Amino acid sequence: MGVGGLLAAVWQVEIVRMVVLAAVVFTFLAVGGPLFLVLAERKISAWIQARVGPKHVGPHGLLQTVADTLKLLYKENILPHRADVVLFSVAPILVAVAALLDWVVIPFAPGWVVRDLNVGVLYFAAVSSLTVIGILAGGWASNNKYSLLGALRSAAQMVSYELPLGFSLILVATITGTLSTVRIVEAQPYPAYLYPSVVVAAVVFLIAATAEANRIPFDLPEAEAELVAGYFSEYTPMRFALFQLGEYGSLLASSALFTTLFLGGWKGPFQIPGVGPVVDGLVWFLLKTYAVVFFLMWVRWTYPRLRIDQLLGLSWKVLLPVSMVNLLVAGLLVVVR
Amino acid sequence: MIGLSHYLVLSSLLFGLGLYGVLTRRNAVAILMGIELMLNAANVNFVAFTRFVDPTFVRGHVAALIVITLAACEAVVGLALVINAYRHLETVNVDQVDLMKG
Amino acid sequence: MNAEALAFYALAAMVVVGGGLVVQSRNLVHAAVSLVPTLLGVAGLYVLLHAEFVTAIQLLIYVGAITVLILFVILLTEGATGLRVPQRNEQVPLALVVSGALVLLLWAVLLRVPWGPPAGTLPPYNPGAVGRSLLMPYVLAFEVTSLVILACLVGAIVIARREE
Amino acid sequence: MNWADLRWLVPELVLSAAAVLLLVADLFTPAERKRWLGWFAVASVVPAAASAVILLGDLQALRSPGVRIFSDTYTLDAFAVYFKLVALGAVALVSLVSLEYFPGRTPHLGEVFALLLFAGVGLLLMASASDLILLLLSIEFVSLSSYLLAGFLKRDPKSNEAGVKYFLYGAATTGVMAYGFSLLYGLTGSTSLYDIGPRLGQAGPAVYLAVGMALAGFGFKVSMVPFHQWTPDVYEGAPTPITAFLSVGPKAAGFAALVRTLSVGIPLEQVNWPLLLAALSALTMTVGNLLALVQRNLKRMLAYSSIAHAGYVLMALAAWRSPWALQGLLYYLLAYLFMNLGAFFVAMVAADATGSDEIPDHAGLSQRAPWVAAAMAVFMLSLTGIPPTAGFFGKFYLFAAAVDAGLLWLAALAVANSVVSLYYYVGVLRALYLMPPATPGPLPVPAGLRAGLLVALVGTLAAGLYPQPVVLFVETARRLLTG
Repeated sequence: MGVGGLLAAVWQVEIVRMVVLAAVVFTFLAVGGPLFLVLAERKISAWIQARVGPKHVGPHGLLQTVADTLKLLYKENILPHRADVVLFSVAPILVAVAALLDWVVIPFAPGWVVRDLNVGVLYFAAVSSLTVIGILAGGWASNNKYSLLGALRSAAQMVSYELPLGFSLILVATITGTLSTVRIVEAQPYPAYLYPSVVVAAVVFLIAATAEANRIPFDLPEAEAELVAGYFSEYTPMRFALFQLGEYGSLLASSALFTTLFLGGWKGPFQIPGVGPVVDGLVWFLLKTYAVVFFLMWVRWTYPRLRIDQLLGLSWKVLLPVSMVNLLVAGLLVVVR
Repeated sequence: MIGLSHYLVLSSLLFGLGLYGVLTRRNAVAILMGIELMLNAANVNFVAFTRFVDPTFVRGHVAALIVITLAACEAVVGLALVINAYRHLETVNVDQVDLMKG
Repeated sequence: MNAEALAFYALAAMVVVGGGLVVQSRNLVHAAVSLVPTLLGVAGLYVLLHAEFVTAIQLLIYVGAITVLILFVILLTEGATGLRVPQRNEQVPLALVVSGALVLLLWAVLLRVPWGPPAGTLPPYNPGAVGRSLLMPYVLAFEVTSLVILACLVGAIVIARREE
Repeated sequence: MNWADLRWLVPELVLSAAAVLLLVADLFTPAERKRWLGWFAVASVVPAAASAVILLGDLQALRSPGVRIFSDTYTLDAFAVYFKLVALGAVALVSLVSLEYFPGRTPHLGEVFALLLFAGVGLLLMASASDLILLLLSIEFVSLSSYLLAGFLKRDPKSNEAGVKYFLYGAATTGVMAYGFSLLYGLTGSTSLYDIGPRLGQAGPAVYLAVGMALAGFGFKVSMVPFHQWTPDVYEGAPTPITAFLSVGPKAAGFAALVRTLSVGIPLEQVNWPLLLAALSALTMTVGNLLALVQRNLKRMLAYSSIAHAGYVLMALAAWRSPWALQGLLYYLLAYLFMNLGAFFVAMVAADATGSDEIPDHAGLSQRAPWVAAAMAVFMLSLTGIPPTAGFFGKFYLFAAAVDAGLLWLAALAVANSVVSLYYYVGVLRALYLMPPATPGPLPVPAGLRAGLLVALVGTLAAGLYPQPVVLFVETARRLLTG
């Protein structure tokens, strides 16, 4: 068996295929996405704060992020004193890979999904928790107490918000009777009598997903004034970029999942004339996803940050009970009908 | 062809590693990690047996799910006890915890 | 070598190397992080065994919750400071003999057993099948699990919370 | 699933509902009224026990040896009802004395009683579980609640240590047991004990391995050597009512589960488990007794004595081929419930006065609280096995069974061990009666403790002086289990 044979065998392994395909999708969407998202974020924030934002590099500042990325790549890589080399290097990769793996189950258009897993929704919830480990490891490995504190906060926050998020996912699964993302899209629109429950679940999901992505008003882990830059304060260019990539990647993935679960995924209000179903689906899907992204950015630049106890209290004392009752109601409705 | 015996060899090895960890570690949390390996070994067995011995029902899957849940409960209870003990005894090394002897 | 064998050996290597690091690392944070490849490898084995739902739960609970909790407690207690303390007790040789002998015994015995042949064709192991199994024959176990979780939750909160 | 099947679960349902209600009520109860939660816990045992007895009547009306419900995962027969009553008795008595013990030591009274009731639910399930999955689950239910209870006194370093050690030993043995269960499942393709029994074919050594690993879990619960190391530290460190509970509740239920697993799931022809258990029994009683000899701490001494008693009870399994064996086991566990709980209750009275569990510090209790000392005398004599106490009849049954099964050497060893045990049990009485008290004056005994002591004393004497009803019940239970 030569190298070719071995490669062929490796390709036969389903997990390998999944990861490679997800990486391809991720590169197109998420790596392209963050480059665009960072610029978008700066432009939107500028717009909200009545500024202009980046405008000198390229037409209307379109190439600003590219320039920033190049600058990052050129910068020196610094390893903090007595840092844990292995974990310090592995942590950002873990975070980025977790964001990448999310894309396995997102359907872009009819038939366009890396892998239609039977347990797709659960898979999404599971993979996003890998990020927590990356953050904890990175925060500890930096050998800096601000980093460690930031990491612990971040982990506490992500773990607390995973529960309401999970309940929203279960609600959708209860209504549609499946965990596959593709079949969930196919099952939409949901029956009208379930709308109140779905709306509540959607709101909970949106809040929880924002918190999971560590964004304002939930960006405590990197509360600049209190904790320097949080768990990644010691990280220098390349690895820092990986963390950023993971953060924007998971923001985008959460938006995409929100679109899939609650906004009908690739289904549009009308068929775009002159294109096939795939292009049509893709256009609607991206349109909705970026609309959600825009909404989240808008929130980020509008609201102040919560305090840590308020933040955890919101999850445990408000979102969790609300989503439990909501699930109970929806479950009863589904059974009664 | 990967058969049942492959999985059994692997799970025994994993179990042995876990047992070794339980017997040699001093830190309570590290002992818990060894225990997790042992439980995972049992789960690999359960799921592999479902595939190769009892494929019509998913009893092994159910058993694995219950074991995973119990592992989570154990982690929660054990770590709560460890955290509380650490506050008062200021160590989590089991062999340094010996107020009682006899 | 076919794809299944390749995947199995890769995953087995992940599990064994990861497990070795879990029990052997001097540094407890390293040990805890090594749980991740080990548990992911086991999850991969479940994929090979067509147990999709168990895979998802393995990822969700084991990797996502238990490992995080363990890492958390290490960081809150001695993980960051306890590096100078030896992490192994004086039982190493004995433990090596005991666990080594047990593994060899398991191999010697288990590999000779004529394991029962599959009783029928492979049914689809979708989440639905597992769910039906949980709620029909094993409904009592399922319901008791919820009580166990409740008891643990309440007790753990009382024990772990800092008294005013 | 059949809704009507739920009626066989009424004792469990009552107790679970009470536990959950208690947790909710705890939220609305002001701190000074929290003792009511304890009374509620004690009271909730009554309907649970009553329903268990009624179910027994239903079984007899059906003329059925037992019902199996939920696809054979749960079995209700007279054997199960017997152990349920023992478990409920332990829960009630321990809740009663906890009423006097925990207030002032912890602000979280509601949780103590809720956890006790949850542990009780686990015990009830253990007595009935006939499926590996439910068995594992119910054993863990009891274990997890017990870990929490053992470590419940957060500010007491000894209690912390007891909780952590109990947990580590328990979780490790669970790992071994789970692996053993997985092998049993693999060998038979089923998790139900009723399927496993007939299907354990020509597997040979693998069955021994699987049974051996599964035994680790049971051995831990009943503190059988070599899974006993946790016992002294946990018994000494845990809050005394909880120690009393651990020494009777989980132990009895552990034996119930062990008996059901072995007698239903592992045919004697496949595995000669009586021989294995004979060896373990001999080891357990001897190790327990010899180590008990050198103890000065009363709780620690009782811990080693409880290991020794586990050894005596294991004799019943070693002598399984004798018809007396199961009767002996059932009778002994009931007797043990009363006499051991009683001994721990006396330890509580004395420790309340002196703040110490050391035996010499109990000196002169006979002058300060004559009735308590007299009760202790009865418990100690009963633990030794001297007539006319319950302990005597229990041991008599067990020894007879061993002789009947041809295990003369084991019976002789047990007699020798009993003689040795006389030394340390009487040592306690010597301190109580012959040594002068450090501080004179009568010792107040709180009401709840007095009630608990009285029940234990009456139980120990009644079962010894008038054993017929118990014997009758025991005989029925035996017939139902072995057919």
